[in-house]
Order: sequence, then structure tokens, then C-alpha cells
Amino acid sequence: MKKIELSIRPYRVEAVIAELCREGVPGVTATEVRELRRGVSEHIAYRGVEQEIDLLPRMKLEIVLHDDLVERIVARLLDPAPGARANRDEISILPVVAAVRIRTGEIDEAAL
Amino acid sequence: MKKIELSIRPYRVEAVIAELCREGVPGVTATEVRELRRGVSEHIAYRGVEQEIDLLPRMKLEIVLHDDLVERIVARLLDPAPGARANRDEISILPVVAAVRIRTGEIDEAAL
Amino acid sequence: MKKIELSIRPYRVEAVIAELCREGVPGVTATEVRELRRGVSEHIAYRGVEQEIDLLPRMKLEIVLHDDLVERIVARLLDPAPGARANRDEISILPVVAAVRIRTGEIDEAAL
Amino acid sequence: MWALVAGFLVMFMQAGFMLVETGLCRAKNASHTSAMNFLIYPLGCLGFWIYGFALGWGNWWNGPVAPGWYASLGPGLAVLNHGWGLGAVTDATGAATGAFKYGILGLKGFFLSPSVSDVGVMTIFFFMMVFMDTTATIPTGAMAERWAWRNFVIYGLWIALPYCIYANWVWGGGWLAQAGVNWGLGHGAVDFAGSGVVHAMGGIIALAGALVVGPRIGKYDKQGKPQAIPGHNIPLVVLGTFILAFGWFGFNPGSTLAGTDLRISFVVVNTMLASITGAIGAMVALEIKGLKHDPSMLCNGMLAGLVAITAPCAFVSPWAGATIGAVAGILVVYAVLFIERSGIDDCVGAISVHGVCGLWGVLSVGIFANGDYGAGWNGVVRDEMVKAYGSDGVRGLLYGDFSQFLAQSLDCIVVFVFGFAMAYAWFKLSNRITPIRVPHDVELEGLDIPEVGAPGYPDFTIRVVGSRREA
Amino acid sequence: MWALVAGFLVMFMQAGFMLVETGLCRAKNASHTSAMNFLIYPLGCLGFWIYGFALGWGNWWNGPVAPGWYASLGPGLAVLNHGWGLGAVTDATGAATGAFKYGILGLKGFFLSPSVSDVGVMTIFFFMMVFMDTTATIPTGAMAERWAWRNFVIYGLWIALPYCIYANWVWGGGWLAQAGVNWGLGHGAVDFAGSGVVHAMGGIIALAGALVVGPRIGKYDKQGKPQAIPGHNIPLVVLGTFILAFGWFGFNPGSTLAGTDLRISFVVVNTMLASITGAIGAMVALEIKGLKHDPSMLCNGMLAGLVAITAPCAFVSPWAGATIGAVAGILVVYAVLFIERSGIDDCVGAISVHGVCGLWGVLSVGIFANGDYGAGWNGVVRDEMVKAYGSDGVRGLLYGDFSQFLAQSLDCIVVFVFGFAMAYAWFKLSNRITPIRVPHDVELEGLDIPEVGAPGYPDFTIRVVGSRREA
Amino acid sequence: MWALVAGFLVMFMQAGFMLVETGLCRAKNASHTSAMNFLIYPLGCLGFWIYGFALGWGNWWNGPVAPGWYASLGPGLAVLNHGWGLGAVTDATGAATGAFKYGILGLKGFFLSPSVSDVGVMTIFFFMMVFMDTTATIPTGAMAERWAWRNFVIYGLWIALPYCIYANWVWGGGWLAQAGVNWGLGHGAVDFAGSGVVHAMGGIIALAGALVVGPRIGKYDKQGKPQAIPGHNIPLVVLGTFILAFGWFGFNPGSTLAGTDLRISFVVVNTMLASITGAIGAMVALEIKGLKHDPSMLCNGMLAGLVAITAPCAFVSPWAGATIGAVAGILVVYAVLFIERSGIDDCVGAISVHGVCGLWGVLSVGIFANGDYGAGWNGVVRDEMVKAYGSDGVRGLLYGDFSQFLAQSLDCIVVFVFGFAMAYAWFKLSNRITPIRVPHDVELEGLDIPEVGAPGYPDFTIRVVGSRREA
Ligand SMILES: Nc1ncnc2c1ncn2[C@@H]1O[C@H](COP(=O)(O)OP(=O)(O)O)[C@@H](O)[C@H]1O
Ligand SMILES: Nc1ncnc2c1ncn2[C@@H]1O[C@H](COP(=O)(O)OP(=O)(O)O)[C@@H](O)[C@H]1O
Ligand SMILES: Nc1ncnc2c1ncn2[C@@H]1O[C@H](COP(=O)(O)OP(=O)(O)O)[C@@H](O)[C@H]1O
Repeated sequence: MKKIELSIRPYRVEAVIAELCREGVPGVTATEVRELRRGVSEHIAYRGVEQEIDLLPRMKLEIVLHDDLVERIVARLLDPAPGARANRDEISILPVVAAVRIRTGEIDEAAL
Repeated sequence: MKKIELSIRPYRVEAVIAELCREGVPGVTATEVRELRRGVSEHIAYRGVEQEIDLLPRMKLEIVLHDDLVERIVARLLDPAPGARANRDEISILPVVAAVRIRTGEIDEAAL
Repeated sequence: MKKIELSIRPYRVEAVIAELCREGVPGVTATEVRELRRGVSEHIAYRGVEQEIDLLPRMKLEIVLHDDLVERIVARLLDPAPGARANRDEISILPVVAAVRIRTGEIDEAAL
Repeated sequence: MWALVAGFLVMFMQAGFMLVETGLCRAKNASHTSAMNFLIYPLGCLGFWIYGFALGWGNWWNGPVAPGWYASLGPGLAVLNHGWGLGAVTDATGAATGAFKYGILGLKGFFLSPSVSDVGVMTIFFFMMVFMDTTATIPTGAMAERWAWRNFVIYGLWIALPYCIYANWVWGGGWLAQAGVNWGLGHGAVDFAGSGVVHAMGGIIALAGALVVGPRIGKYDKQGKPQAIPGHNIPLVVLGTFILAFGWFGFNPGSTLAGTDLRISFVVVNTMLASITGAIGAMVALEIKGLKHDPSMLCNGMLAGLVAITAPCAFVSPWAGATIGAVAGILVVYAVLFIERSGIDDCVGAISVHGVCGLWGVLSVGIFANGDYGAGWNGVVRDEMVKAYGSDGVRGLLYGDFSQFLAQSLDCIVVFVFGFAMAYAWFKLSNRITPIRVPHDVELEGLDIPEVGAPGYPDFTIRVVGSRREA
Repeated sequence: MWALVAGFLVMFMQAGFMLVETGLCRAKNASHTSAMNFLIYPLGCLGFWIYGFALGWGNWWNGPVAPGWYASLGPGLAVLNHGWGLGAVTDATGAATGAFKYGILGLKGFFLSPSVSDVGVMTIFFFMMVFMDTTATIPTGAMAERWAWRNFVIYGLWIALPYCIYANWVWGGGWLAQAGVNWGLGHGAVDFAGSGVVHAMGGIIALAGALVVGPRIGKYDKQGKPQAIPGHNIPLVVLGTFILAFGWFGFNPGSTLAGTDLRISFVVVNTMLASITGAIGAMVALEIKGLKHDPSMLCNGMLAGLVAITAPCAFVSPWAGATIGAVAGILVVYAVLFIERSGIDDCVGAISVHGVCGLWGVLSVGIFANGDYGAGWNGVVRDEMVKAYGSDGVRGLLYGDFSQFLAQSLDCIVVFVFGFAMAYAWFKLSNRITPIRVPHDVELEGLDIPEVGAPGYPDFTIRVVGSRREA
Repeated sequence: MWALVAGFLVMFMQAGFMLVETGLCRAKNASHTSAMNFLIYPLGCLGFWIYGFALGWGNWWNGPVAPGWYASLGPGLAVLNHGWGLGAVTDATGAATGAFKYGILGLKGFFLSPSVSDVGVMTIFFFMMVFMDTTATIPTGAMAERWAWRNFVIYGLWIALPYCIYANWVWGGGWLAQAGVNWGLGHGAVDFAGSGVVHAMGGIIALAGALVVGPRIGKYDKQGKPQAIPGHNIPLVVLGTFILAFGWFGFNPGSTLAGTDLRISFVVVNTMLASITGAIGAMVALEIKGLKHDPSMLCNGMLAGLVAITAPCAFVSPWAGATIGAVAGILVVYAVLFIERSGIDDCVGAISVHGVCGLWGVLSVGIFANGDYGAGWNGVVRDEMVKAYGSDGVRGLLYGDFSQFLAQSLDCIVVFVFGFAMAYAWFKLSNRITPIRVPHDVELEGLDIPEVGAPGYPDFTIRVVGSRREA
């Protein structure tokens, strides 16, 4: 099993999650994070002082999946990336050793 | 070493963490997240518009443990899951390659 | 590829991230978390009731890196840990299977 | 002096509007919405100071309302005697007395020029300015989260125009007030504290604005079903409503312009009763529809009650005040649903609260007015009334003066048609000067940083990353 | 007119209570707590309008207090002359004058019926209504985060009952006010602006409510040691306290009901001095106990000072005002700790601030009143006093009138017994109609969504997940 | 009576200051900043009550200002007749009349002792106390996020000293007011509502404090370039500014101390015009500098306009009021930038808003005063003026009285030198008693918990971890 991690701009969350659900993903965990990507920054003017902010608000999505689903989901995530600005989103895929469904205690693969 | 990840309803955090400490877990990291589980949603009425919310506030716990502890901890987490409603919590277990204690620079297993 | 996770006191974020960027790290994801470390607690007095708080606000940093960089970054993180109080910060290193750059669809190593 | 204190309270209502609107919008637009509500006060006042006051009250002294009602503020007001209208009235000596059968515009007192620098005029200026600001703030609520900053700034300077022209017609001795004298329509348009002039006008401009600017992205899904976009801070909304209710005690009683008028205690009690029955009416309506008692709807209910009682507050007895409030409370719940379903996106329900209940307030004068007050209002003294009831006060339908109801309905129609036309035209025009709506992705990301440069709730380490310079 | 302006300020205190309570409760209950504080204002007023005013002030004109004190509001008040009591007083002609030796209830003016529609009555109605709302809001603070919404709604309608009956006894010319005339207890129960009638009563009802509803889950651990459940927004609490302090300037000076009374400046200075010494008293108390100066306790200190000065404000000299405030400030810190340790969970310290310090305020009249003011209060003019001091003003223990202190202590006992009994019975009864406490897991998850349908701080993408339909 | 109501509004401004400062500071210091703003009110009043009032107004009756201006408050004020100064004036009989050519200190009325317990004195006491608190609160804004709590507490008690001494010189009939009589400098230092006495003094003390305490950690990077440290809640800042604008209507008109003075409506209109042109001036300045319209700067603009109009509000005509406000609005934007670049860290711009624009306000009296008002001010009636203009009102440069401008500039220099010296000395001294700045890591972690024991926005499960006991 794998855990896919990607962080996207907050307004895209609805669209991306709807996509994932349509793909039959069992669950998604979304976390508000601040993310620094080299070269990506926003300009603010606060009391006359102009400044670049690097740590920008993003939404980190975590999806735990069976291996077979991983390919399909990553593909789905790649093409529907709308948004005019150069989208330098990235996806990290981490290995998940086991997933246990608390209520039934089923171990490993069955949990999802 | 392994990292156990599970997200639970916010009010259960105190009970679960107290349990974990009693089990001698070195540390726990808790993060406020919004989680989507298929079939789990809440009903709100806002200015006359009724709606189902899917992304529900949960608390994601992350615990980094030695392998031997993992079994005991997961077992502990399974049985004390109180709460009337069908509890479809799940635990994901990820492999941790190494843990380094910053102050002393000890590498790997010793860090915890 | 590896993902380094560490949580530090919020005020150290600027210094640590500046360090990491100087080391050429492609990106950092920071999340506000509450962290429990055995033995670390703060004392508050609220309406006459004195209490120890355990779940202390920390900033969890996640950095996805090529394996070769990992050693250098972990070393960098160890030495510059200023701060008078006993700094029992820890770093967890998790394996990352693959990273995919969304825009171009490049798979694996190339993404960073 | 009393009018000044009341004016302070009305000025404070700006803070109430700001809180309600900021609370009901999303956090990513918090700074933009509060900045809009902040700046509308200076912008609106500027417009009013330059041309608004002159247009509205320039010819005030000649209007029918003058002799009876404002005496308390001293002779100084006679200086407001220059205007323009249809059917110039020549007095006995044939000289144009400056009065008109159908007054349309006042033309005296631009920039508060020294020619009108009299203590009484200053008081009226101040009082009417804060009233105008209330109207100016209402549309910002309906068009929040998508209104471009520059377009908003010019709107701020323009808003005084429609308000003051209409105010001239009703308060400044214009033709609507003269409807009683000219066409025998009861006492002409009677609007004690501005349900019509302030709230209905504000609601209608909000309607026009919401139509021109269009709904927020994500408000309506493909099937056109409205999605709930809840605000980010309900306690602020409740605080804002309390501040508005507090300010409203300056709004209604202040309109007597003279502290000596004992009628004030009736006005105060009516205002309070309407506010409580408004909130309870909304609660009951929610209960009937099987919905939970959503705090923001309860707040709208109270505001609706207050808006509705603004016109009739001095003319009705307490039980009638309570009924007007209750009807407004129920009306607002259905109005909010109706408007949402009909594709008009109004973040705070401004159109339903101020527009719909404002019109209901104007009409309610024509129904519930009990004739105890308002003798000689708008210069109308009808002998048959005096014979029948001892004094020709403002009477509604239930008290035997049907023509008053006609006058009120005329008032409603005029405010709707005039207000909507002016506003719609302006928003379309201003759209050409500078786009009324922010670009697509600015609206998605949140208006705070692109439009006003500072996020609403920044508070996270803002860093100039050393790396970029080296990298 | 002055009473109306003061009434506006007192009405604004509702916003202050809302902020303090919402700030001291957890974010998951923010929307529920603010909605409770919002709706108590309409609900309380409704009860007051229907039956409260009549019960409290129906027989006001016959009570001893009438002739001297309220003259400023005009003859209209004579209309409030119908009530019920023990020992009917027959005037010279034997006809029941409607007055009673021991007035208990007023029976005139239900629904503000036209029979009482006089300008003066309206003012008293408005003023007393906003006072009543202050009492109604206090218990919501003590029972927040666990009080079921439906039970709260019926509480809102009921609260006018105990308040008005007790108010009749003290202010409406009832037997407590007549204690002076009947039993020679000084001037009878003297309570200038309502430490006893408003605050002590509110605090006691809060006590009864907190007992019936029980502590919050997690407040006391297994060993019964209180756990700190800090609120979610301290700045709101401080803002709320400032609004309350601002409103209080309407609360105390307003009770003179006549702007002409020069005594007002003493009342104002006393009120301010008590508020500052209250906060500093709390700071000193915290310092002695070795605790840090916790902002919420400092706020409670200032509120305690204000509550305590409410009764004696017109009768004491400035230095006494400051002392009363200081004592209240220290008292409240110990009261909060005592109540927390004794197993009663009060989120905002309402019981200690309003209950304990309210009683202290009532007693302090009997100690510090310096006789400069209040001649002929409650219809009591004792010749020996006039001989001794030139005029029979309200005198406390330190100024030679022990019987006044007795009257005040009687007042305290009565308010405690009567208030607690009525409230306890009501809460137990209402528990049967609809459960007073929310179900276990609703309290854990947070009352916002299940009880009032909208989370306090929603602002995150609310989504109707497409998948469910297909899945 | 009017002065009391105005005083309530000025007291409410404390809440406005609290909101602006808390909103512009970071969340980790929210509880500390709001607690500071809360406690300054009691601490400041305490100091004022003990020694402040006596020092400032003890010799008020003998000062030149006495006869003309305060008559409305009754003869009681004659009791304030004991003070100290240079050049004692002996009346005809040679007996020291207690008056001085150059009054420096008043010495009557410590602790509001019974000797001064008169209704008029109480009113002045209350009014001047809330004014003093405004000055006390200004420095907390400039020194927020790094000011140690204990040092702040003693500052709170000390602040009354410099304020009252200076107030004596200008308002209490001291030598600055007598500058007109003694040295023929127009009407002496004229400061209607306190641009100089309250705001400039507050700004200068803030300047001294910011210098002594030093900038926040992270404010200036190694090259000394200012970094933006944005606050945590912009809507609170806007609400605070509205509350301040609302309170300001008590600040300026209240200073007439008598409700009867018709001049009030001019004061009110001037105050409003200055506030709106202040905000628009700031907007224009931001536009010129190519910056986005940052809400916090717009708020500073409105506050700057209000600060500047405080001194001249009764003496200038409306167009002049608007100009003063516009200049202040532009001035404040450049002042904020200048101060930030010159290494002085001022979280809320208090030094620029109150200090710089306060001085501008004082000077503007000497430029724009149009002589319609203020005849016989400070006891100065110059026959040549009476001949020339019919009455010797306060005239500025543009209206032919250059000497008035000199008096105002003298006033500015004195307030700067005196204020800065006293404040700088005090902060240095107090630093020795208890360190003025919090330790390094406390400032980094946030002052809430170490300094005042409670985090600003706690609301997360606070747990006593069972494990520690077993582990
Ligand atoms: N070093 C890193 N640590 C964590 N996440 C990273 C790292 N480098 C890239 N990422 C990933 O990059 C993506 C963020 O890209 P993003 O900043 O959203 O691009 P853009 O903002 O241009 O759309 C996330 O998927 C995040 O997980
Ligand atoms: N696809 C997924 N991605 C991340 N976490 C998941 C996923 N599927 C299940 N989970 C896990 O499911 C649990 C959440 O279950 P939860 O929604 O709390 O059940 P319930 O709300 O009924 O108690 C968490 O442990 C979470 O880590
Ligand atoms: N069981 C655990 N689960 C997650 N993180 C842990 C665990 N044990 C230690 N850590 C790590 O410990 C570090 C937190 O140390 P910290 O509490 O910040 O020390 P200090 O507060 O003394 O500086 C983080 O790097 C965190 O990832």
C-alpha cells in the first residue's frame, strides 16, 4: 500500500477531492500547511514596507491507497491540473507498511 | 522503526494520548486536519440552505516507535475505541528509516 | 528519496528554513502541530487554576530530498540548534518511493 | 444637541455593518471586506459634502415640510432656499418664491459653503450625512468577496447622488412629500426615519449591484442549486447586530431632531419591540421550515424588524410596532431563500433585510399609523380629518385614511424604479471605467492580498528567504 | 430623555456579556454561546412585555417610592395603580386605594395595553426592560457549553417572572421598600441601580442553574480537582468588559431617571472609581496568591467593582466608592476559586461576579451611605434623623443608622432565598419539559452544529461530495 | 451633564485603542497586549485620583481661563484655588491671591478630598480623567510585544505626572495659557480638546519609550532594513478605529463642557470632515507611493485626521477642518515610513499618528482659526482686535493674528522638550527598578504565558498527562 502526499492551492481542494472520490478513493486527509517552493512567492505591502512572502498557504492532501490504484490516481491528478499560472505542484509517494481498521481490527490490506 | 498515523475525533485526543503515554510512547505529534471518509458526513443548515459536509475536522496523531512497540500500541488503540457511533477509524503504519536526536546527534534507533 | 520530518519551536522556523534554502533544498512544507514530548510541559494559570500543558505548539517541517542530500541536511540541522533550553528535538527520516512533478508528469527522482 | 448625539450612534452603526459583513464572508476576504466597509464612510461623506447635501436639502425651507417639523433647530435653516423643480410657485407679488409645486433638486450649500454656515444647518448636515452612509454601506454586503477595489472607490463617491435626489423628494420637501398637498394623497410620502429613503434604497442598489456583478464562484453548482458559503466568524456577526441595534436607537429617535419631543419614548419602545419580535419572527419561521435556529438568520430577523419599524416608529402604537417587527422577521427568512434560489448571490442577505423589509416598513405606515402623531405633517391639514378625529395626524388603513396607504405605495414604487434604474445604469457604466469584478483566480485565492495588499489574518512568519538571493 | 439615552447604553451591555461569555468558552461552542446571548435579549423582552412590566410596576404609583423619586417623568405614571398585596390600605373614605401595606404584585399594563400608553410609562417600561435583560443574560454565562437550546428558549420567556416579582418588592413599591415605613428599618431596602435586583438575582439564578445542569465534561478529573478549560479568545473578553464598563455609565447614572439631578456626577465618579479599584483589587489578590495577572480575572475584578457599586453609587462619597470596588475585586478572586473547588462549574465566573459582589453591593449601602442623598427615600422621613443631621438621607452603619444595614441584610436574604427557590424549581421543572443538558457526545463534539446548525468558525471548503451519488 | 455623556464616549475609546493595538500585534502576544490596554485604564485613573487631578487643576480657578469658559459648571469650582508658581500675584490688599503670573502646579484636591466634593468639580474630574487615560494608552501601542509587565504597571502609575503638569500649563491656567496675557502671544496656548496636551504628549512619551525599549527581535534585518511584522487580525483593527471615531465625538464636542454651547455642531462637523479627509489623504498618499491601500494605513489616516482636528475643531470653518484632516492623512503615511526607516520600531504607528499629527493639530490652530469663536479665551481681550474684527476671538495666521501662531509653536516646543525629557528619564530610571524589556526567549516564544499566564487564543486540549506520574 502507498500513501500519496501532495499539496495544492486551497481553492483547488474541492475539485481535486471530488475527482479522487469519483476514482473510488476510500478517504482523504487534508491539512492546512504553509509551503515554501523555491521561486514561488507573493508580494505584500504592510504599513509601507513591501515584502515577499515565501511560506505560502497550501492544502496538503494525504491518500492511503492500494498499490494498484496508485498509478491511476497519480495519472488522474496530473491531467486535471487547471489554473492559469505555471503549476509546479508535485506529488510524493510514500510506502505504507500496513493499515488496520480500528473497529474490526482487520490488519493490513483489508483495511481500506 | 515505524510511524503510526491515525486520525480520530478531536474530543478523543485526551483519552488516546493518555493511553499512549501510559504505554511509554516517547512522543506524539497531533495535527488538526479535515478528513473525508466515504459515507461519513455531517448536516448543516446555513441561511436556509441545507448541506452535507464531507471534510470533517479530525485530529491526526503521529507516533514514531521502535518496531517491537508497534504491535502493542496498535492493539491498545483498537480495544479502547469507545463512542457510540460506528467507529470506522483506521490506522496507517509507515516505515521510518532512521530517527536522529538533534541535541546529541545520536543516529537511528537510539533517538527515541 | 527520503522525507525528513522534524518539529521545532515556532520561532525557530525562519532561521531553520533559511538554512535549508541555503543548502539548496527544493521545498519545505511547514505545519502547525501540537506535540507531546515526555518531560516537556508548560505551566499556565487560568482563573486561579494552575495547570501543566503537555501538548505544546510546534512547527512540523517536511522536506522531500534525494538520498545524497539527506546526510548533509541532517548534519546542518544538528549543529545550528541554538536556544538556551535543553533542545530535545528529533528528526525522523522516512523513505519516499517516488516524486512526480504534476505539471510535466516527470516521474520519480527528476521531480525535485 | 439631541440630533448630534443620535448622529454619533448612527455613525457607530458603520462598525456594526462592517462586523456583520466581515463575519459572513470567508476569512480569505476578511481584510478586503472590512477595508471596504471602512472606506465607504469617508468616501460617502466626501460625496455628500461636495454635492449631496446641496442636492438633497438645498431647497428644504420652501418644501411643505419646513414650517411644522424642524422649527426646533432655529431660524438658521431659512438659508436653504434655493432649488429647482416643476411648476414654480409664485407668491402673491408674482416673484418666484423659489418654491416649486414639484420640488426635484436643491441647489444651495455645495461644499457647505460659508453661505450656509449656521449652527442649525450644521446639525442637519451631520445628521443626514451619517444617514446617507448607512445606505452606502448596504450594497457592500451584497457584493462582497468579488467587488474590485477601484470600482468600489468610485461607487463610494457616486452613492450620494441617487440617495440625495430621492431624499430631496421625501424629506427635502420634494414632490413625493408634496403628494399630500398636490394630489390629496394623505400626508404625502411619510417616512419618519428612513425605511424607504435609507434602507429600501440601499437594498435596491444592492440588488442592482448583485445582478451586475454576478454570483460568487462556487455559489451555484451546475444544476443552479445554491451552495452554502458560510462566513468565518459568527460571534463577530452577533456583535455587529448588537452594535446596529444600539445605533438604531440613534436612528429612529434622532429623527425627531429635537430632544424636547416627548414622542421619543414611543419611538424607542416601538423600535425595541420591533427588534425583538423581528428576531423571534425569524426563529418561528425557521422552526416552521424545520431548520435549526441559525444565528445569522436570527440576526437578520432582528435587523429586518429594525428596518421595518424605521418609517412607522413614531406613528404606531406598541402592539402595532411588535406586529410590524414580527412580519418583517418572517418575511426576511422567506426573502433570503427566495433570493438565493433565484440566482442572486447576496452574502449577507442585505437585499432581503434592507430592501424587502424597507419597503414593508414604508407600507406599514400606511396601514398601522394611528393618527396620534404627525399633525400637519408635510404641510397637510385636512379639515374633514380634524372634524372626525380632532387632529389630522398620519392615519393608516386601519384608522380610516386609505389615501395615506396610496401615498406610501407610490413611495415604494418610486424608490424601486428610481433606485434600480440609477444603480443598474451606474454599475454598468462604472464597469466600463474599471472592471467591477476581480479576475477569476484573484477571487479564488482571496481578495485580501491582490486588492488591499494585506491578508486579513496574516500572523505567520513572513520571510524574505535568503536562498533566493543566492540560489 | 436622559433615562432613554442611559437605556441605550444598558441595552448595549448585552453585546458586552455576549463577548465575555463567547470569549471564555471554547471555540467549538462559540456559535451556540453567542446565539444564546443574542436571543436572550428578544426572549427576555417578550416575557417582560407580556407579563413582566405589569407584575413589577403595575402598582407602582401607590408604593411609597412614587411621590418623591419619579416626579420628573410627569403625572402619567399615576395610571400604574392596580396591584395585589397583603393588608390592603383603605384611605380616609374607606375605599381600597389600591395601595397595600405589603405590596406583592402589580396587575396593570399587561402587553403595554393602551390604558398605560403614556410617555412617562413608556420610558420606565424601556428602562426597566433593558435592566431585566441584564439579569436574564447572567445565567447563560454560568451554564454555557452544555445548556440545551430548547430549554434555554423557555428559560428566556420565564426569566421575567422572578425578576419582576422581586423588582416589585424593591422598586415597584413592594413590601421590601415599605420595610422602612412598616418596620422602621431605615429607608427600607435601598438599591439605587440594582446590585440586588439585577445582579444578585442573576447570580443566584446562575447558581441554581449551574447546580441543576452540572459541570462540563472534563471540568473535574476523577479526584474532583478542577481542570482549567480556558476560553478561545481573550481579546474578545477584554473588549466585552470595556463595553460593559461603558454601558454601566448608563446603568448607574440612568437610575436617577431625570437628567436634572446634579447627583449624577457623584454617581459617575463613584462608578468609575469602583471599576478601577475593582480591577486593581483583583490584581493585588492574584499577586498575593502568587498567580500571574490573568487577564480574565482582571476583567472579572473590574466587573465585580461595577456590580458592587451599583446599589450604593448615589449614596456614598468617592473614597467609599473606591473601597467598595477594591473589596469587590479581592472578593471575586477568592469567590471564583471557592466556587470552582466546591464542584460548581461556572465558565465565566458569573456566580462570583454578579452573585457574591451583588450581595456585597447591597450590604455596602448599609455601611457606607453618607446621608447626603436620598432624603425621603421610600417615603421615609424620620424626624429624629432630620433633627440630628438636618435631612433624613440614606445613612449607613458608619454614619449612625444601623437599621438601614438591617434593611439591606433583609434584602440580601430575601433575594437569595426567593431567587434560589424559584430558579431551582424552574430548572428542575423545565428539565422534564425538555432536557436541560445536551446529550453526552453532542457536548463533546461541540454544540454549534447540532444545536444551532452553524459552526462558530466554519470557513473551510464545505463540499457536497460528488462521489456519494455515484459510489 | 453633557460633559458626562461625552466622558462616557471618551472612556469607550480605551476599547478602540485595545482593539487597534491587539489587532496589529502578533497572536502570540494578543493576551499580553489586550491585558496591557485593559489595565492602563485602572492604573492611569488611580494615579490621576491620587495626585494627578490636584497637580493639574488644583489652581484652576486663579488661572486666566477660569472666568470665561467654565462658568456653565457652577460656582463650585472656586474651591480649586490652591497652587504654586513663579511671580505670585498679590491683589490690591497685598494678600497673596493664590494666583501666579506663571502657574506651574496645582495643590488642591488630592484623593478628591471632601474639600473639593462639589458637583462641578466631580464633572471636571471625570472628564479630565478619561482624557488622561487616552494619553496613557498611546505608548502601550508603540512598545507592545516587548514591554515587561511589571515595568508597565509602574509606568501606569507614573503617567499621570507628566500629563497633569503639562495639562496645568495649558488647561489648568498655567504659564502656557497665560502666555497671551503675560507676553502678548495671542490668546496663549490654545488647545480646545487636547491635540497637544493629550495626543502630542502621548506620542512623544511613546517615542521615548520606543527608543529606550528598542525594536522587536526580527524587526530590522542585519542591513537594518525594516521587516514587515503584520498583526494577526485586521477586522479588529478596523472595528477599533470605528470605536475611536465614535468616541472622538465625545472627545471634541465634550470639551465645550456645556451642552448649551451652540458651537458644538461646528465642532462635530469639523471632527467628521477631518476624519474622512484623513482617511482619504492616507489613501491618496499610498496611491502616489504606488502602494496598495493597506487597511491599517487607512485606519491610521482617519486617526491622524481626528488627532489633528482635536485642537482647532471649535475655531476653524469646515473647509479648513477638511484641509487639516487631509494634511494629517498624508503626513501620517510619510511619518510612519520615516520612523520605521530611522530604526524606531512602533507596532501601531502611535508616534506618527498621535505625536506628529498632534503637533500638526496644535500648529493648525495658529494657522486656520477664523476668529468666530473663543472671544476672551485665556482671559485675553485685546482692544485693537475688538476694533478690527468686532470681537477678539482666536485668530490664526490666515486671519491676521501672527502672534497666535507663535503661541502655538511655543506650545509644541514645550510639549516636545518637556514630554521627551520626563519620559526618557523615567524609562531609564524604571529600567533599573524592574527591567523594561522581557528576556530574549520570552519575546520569541510570545509574552502571553510568561507575563500574564494565559495564552491569547488557547482553545486546545490542555492535558495533565497521566504518564508523567507513572513514567
Ligand atoms: N521538499 C519538499 N518537501 C515537501 N513537499 C515538497 C517538496 N518539494 C516539492 N514538494 C511538493 O510540491 C508541491 C507543492 O507545489 P506548489 O507549491 O503547490 O506548486 P504551485 O504553488 O506552483 O502550484 C506539493 O505536492 C509538495 O508536496
Ligand atoms: N485514504 C486515506 N487517507 C488517509 N487516511 C485514511 C484514508 N482512509 C482511511 N484513513 C484513516 O481513517 C481514519 C479516519 O477514520 P474516521 O473518519 O475518524 O472514522 P470515524 O470518523 O467514523 O471515527 C484515520 O486513521 C485515517 O488515517
Ligand atoms: N513519537 C514521536 N512521534 C512523532 N515525533 C516525535 C516522536 N518522538 C520525537 N519526535 C520528534 O521530536 C521532535 C520534537 O522535539 P521537541 O519537542 O521540539 O524538543 P524541544 O521541544 O525540547 O525542542 C520532533 O522532531 C518530532 O518529530
